[in-house]
Amino acid sequence: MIKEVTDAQEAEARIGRLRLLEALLFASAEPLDEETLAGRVGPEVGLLLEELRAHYAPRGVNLVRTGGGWAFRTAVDLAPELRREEEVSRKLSRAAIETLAIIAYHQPVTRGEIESIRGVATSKGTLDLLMEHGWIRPGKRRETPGRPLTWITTDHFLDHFGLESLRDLPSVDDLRAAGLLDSRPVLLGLGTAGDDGGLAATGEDGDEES
Amino acid sequence: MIKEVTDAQEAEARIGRLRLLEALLFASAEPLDEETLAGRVGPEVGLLLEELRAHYAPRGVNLVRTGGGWAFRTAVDLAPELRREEEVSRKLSRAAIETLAIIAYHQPVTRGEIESIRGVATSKGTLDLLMEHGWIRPGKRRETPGRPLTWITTDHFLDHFGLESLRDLPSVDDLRAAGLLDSRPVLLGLGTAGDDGGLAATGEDGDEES
Amino acid sequence: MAELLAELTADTAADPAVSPSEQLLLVLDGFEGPLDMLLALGRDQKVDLTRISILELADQYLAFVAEARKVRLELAADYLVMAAWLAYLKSRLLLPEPEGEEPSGEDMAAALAFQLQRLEAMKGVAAKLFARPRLGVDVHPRGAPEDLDLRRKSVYEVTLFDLLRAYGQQRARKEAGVLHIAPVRLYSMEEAVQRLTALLGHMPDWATLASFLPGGEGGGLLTRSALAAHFAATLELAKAGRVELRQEGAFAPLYVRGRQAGDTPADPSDS
Repeated sequence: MIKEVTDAQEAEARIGRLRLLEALLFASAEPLDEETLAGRVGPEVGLLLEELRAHYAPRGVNLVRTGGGWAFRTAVDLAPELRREEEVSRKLSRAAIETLAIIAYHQPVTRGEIESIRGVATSKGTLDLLMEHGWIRPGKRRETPGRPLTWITTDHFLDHFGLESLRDLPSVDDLRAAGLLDSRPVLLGLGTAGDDGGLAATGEDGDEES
Repeated sequence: MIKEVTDAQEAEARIGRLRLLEALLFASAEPLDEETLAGRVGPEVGLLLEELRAHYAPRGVNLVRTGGGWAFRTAVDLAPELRREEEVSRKLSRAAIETLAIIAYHQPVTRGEIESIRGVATSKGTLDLLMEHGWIRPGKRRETPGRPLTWITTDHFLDHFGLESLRDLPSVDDLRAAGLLDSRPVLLGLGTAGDDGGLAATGEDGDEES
Repeated sequence: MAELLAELTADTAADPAVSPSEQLLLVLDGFEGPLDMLLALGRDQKVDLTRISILELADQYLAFVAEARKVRLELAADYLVMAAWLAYLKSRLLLPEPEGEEPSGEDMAAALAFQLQRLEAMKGVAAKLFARPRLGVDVHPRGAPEDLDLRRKSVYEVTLFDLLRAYGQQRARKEAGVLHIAPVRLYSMEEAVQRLTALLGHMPDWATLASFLPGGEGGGLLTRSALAAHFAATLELAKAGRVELRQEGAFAPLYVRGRQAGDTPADPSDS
């Protein structure tokens, strides 16, 4: 993995790039994508990142990959000693937790589909709360009648839950194999009082002036 | 400097303390003093800090002592390459965010229309600011008396907010459904409860008004 | 059902001061809608959800709804729709399958089982997701980031959430500026039409008008206005050809049934 270095000068330049990469990643609280990093340390950024990752793997701070970006994070196994109580106490409602899971596993998913999966209408304060946490955002409109808005998860969602990509969602392959990631509405049209079709059709684009 | 370690178990415990120390210093927003750190990693904190400092000395990130505390900082010699941008990030004023939102939703829209929607005069500086940042640009003139200039959003606007097209902006009803537009009538009775399913909404997620 | 009730009200059951309706309300509070309740009932069967007895489940659910109605508990329409659907499903499962293009009882049972499994799966992964080490709770970013501003394309920090919230608040202010006259607490016919339409869509069989009425403690004027509004609504819907009505005689219970598209008009002797 580590490129053969023959020349002492080149070795020094390489160490310089490694140090710069380390400093860039350390300075930022948010993940940085490879493109941005390549702009600063050159095209061999992939190799340098792997080298850094390996160096930090056994340490108290690790280099992790999340949603296409890289960031330093404290090691997972130190969690019990670093847990911040005040964060833990901010508990989310069951509705919010389930809704987030449905968006994560079924995305892009419309509100109507979320409601049909949960069997109840989505209360106000659920989607906006998840969005305020930076976990979800509106995706493209679905090209079906009424053009309902879809919801998707963000890169910050991956970062927050320590996931490299959506493929790493717990049990995602099992659920897909079992056919449970099908968001089609089933015979029972439950909880879809405000189904997307009707809603999106009214007041489209919200450009009406009252 | 490094304490002689004879026993394998003790060596492991020592590495554990070193890792915790590393993580604590990394995650702290403020430099941490030795007393605080000793409370977490034990009385030999001085030795551990020296060990960490030596480890990081040649790297892109250094452990430095600052004002009685310890903190990680990017290496001083890298400063030219890590130079901050001239302007630090600032919060956009509420008036500017609202104006931008109104242009996004109502475009093409004239300044007069923006003012009538917001109910207050728009300072010239607001539109200038939004234009300077490449979020809005003048559109066609409205073919009405006075031929007022209209304003529209730019591609950079879509880019900044991660939208593929203006069609993907949530509609007013989407906003309402997501809880971002909450305009409950002051006095709620059965007659007006129709907007989100009326009685059908009773007891959904416990967010209903009584 | 009894098991579930006992389990969920263990704390209050011993307290004679708690009325049965309060107990039921407590049970209801524990659920996120009828599907969630069915799932809890299903788990009580202590078998794999794929081998669950849908008939047994329907019986347990209907027993719960009957109990709730006995103590005149106001059940959300969702719960009544589910009860109606399960009663229908039960009849389809017990009676010989009629000829026709409607989905068979087996299909309906399978669809319900699928929904329960899917919801169970989502609850499972939600728990797994939140059991993961979380940023800012278990795992931490650099506490003192040095603002390098590498990626920021704009010096202003505004997110889509900020933008949408600003617009929402602006609209809300505007809407709140409109004077709202407090409506009298009466059931309107429009509302009854809406409610009946929602309920009937899922109710292919005859049911008494009384069973559609919102129960509850509103009492007096509100209850009477609900009856009047629903009666007027059935007439309106019948006129529009969307429901069929049946009454055995004067003052006998009035039966309502949703009219499916393509149905032949009801036998005149029924009306």
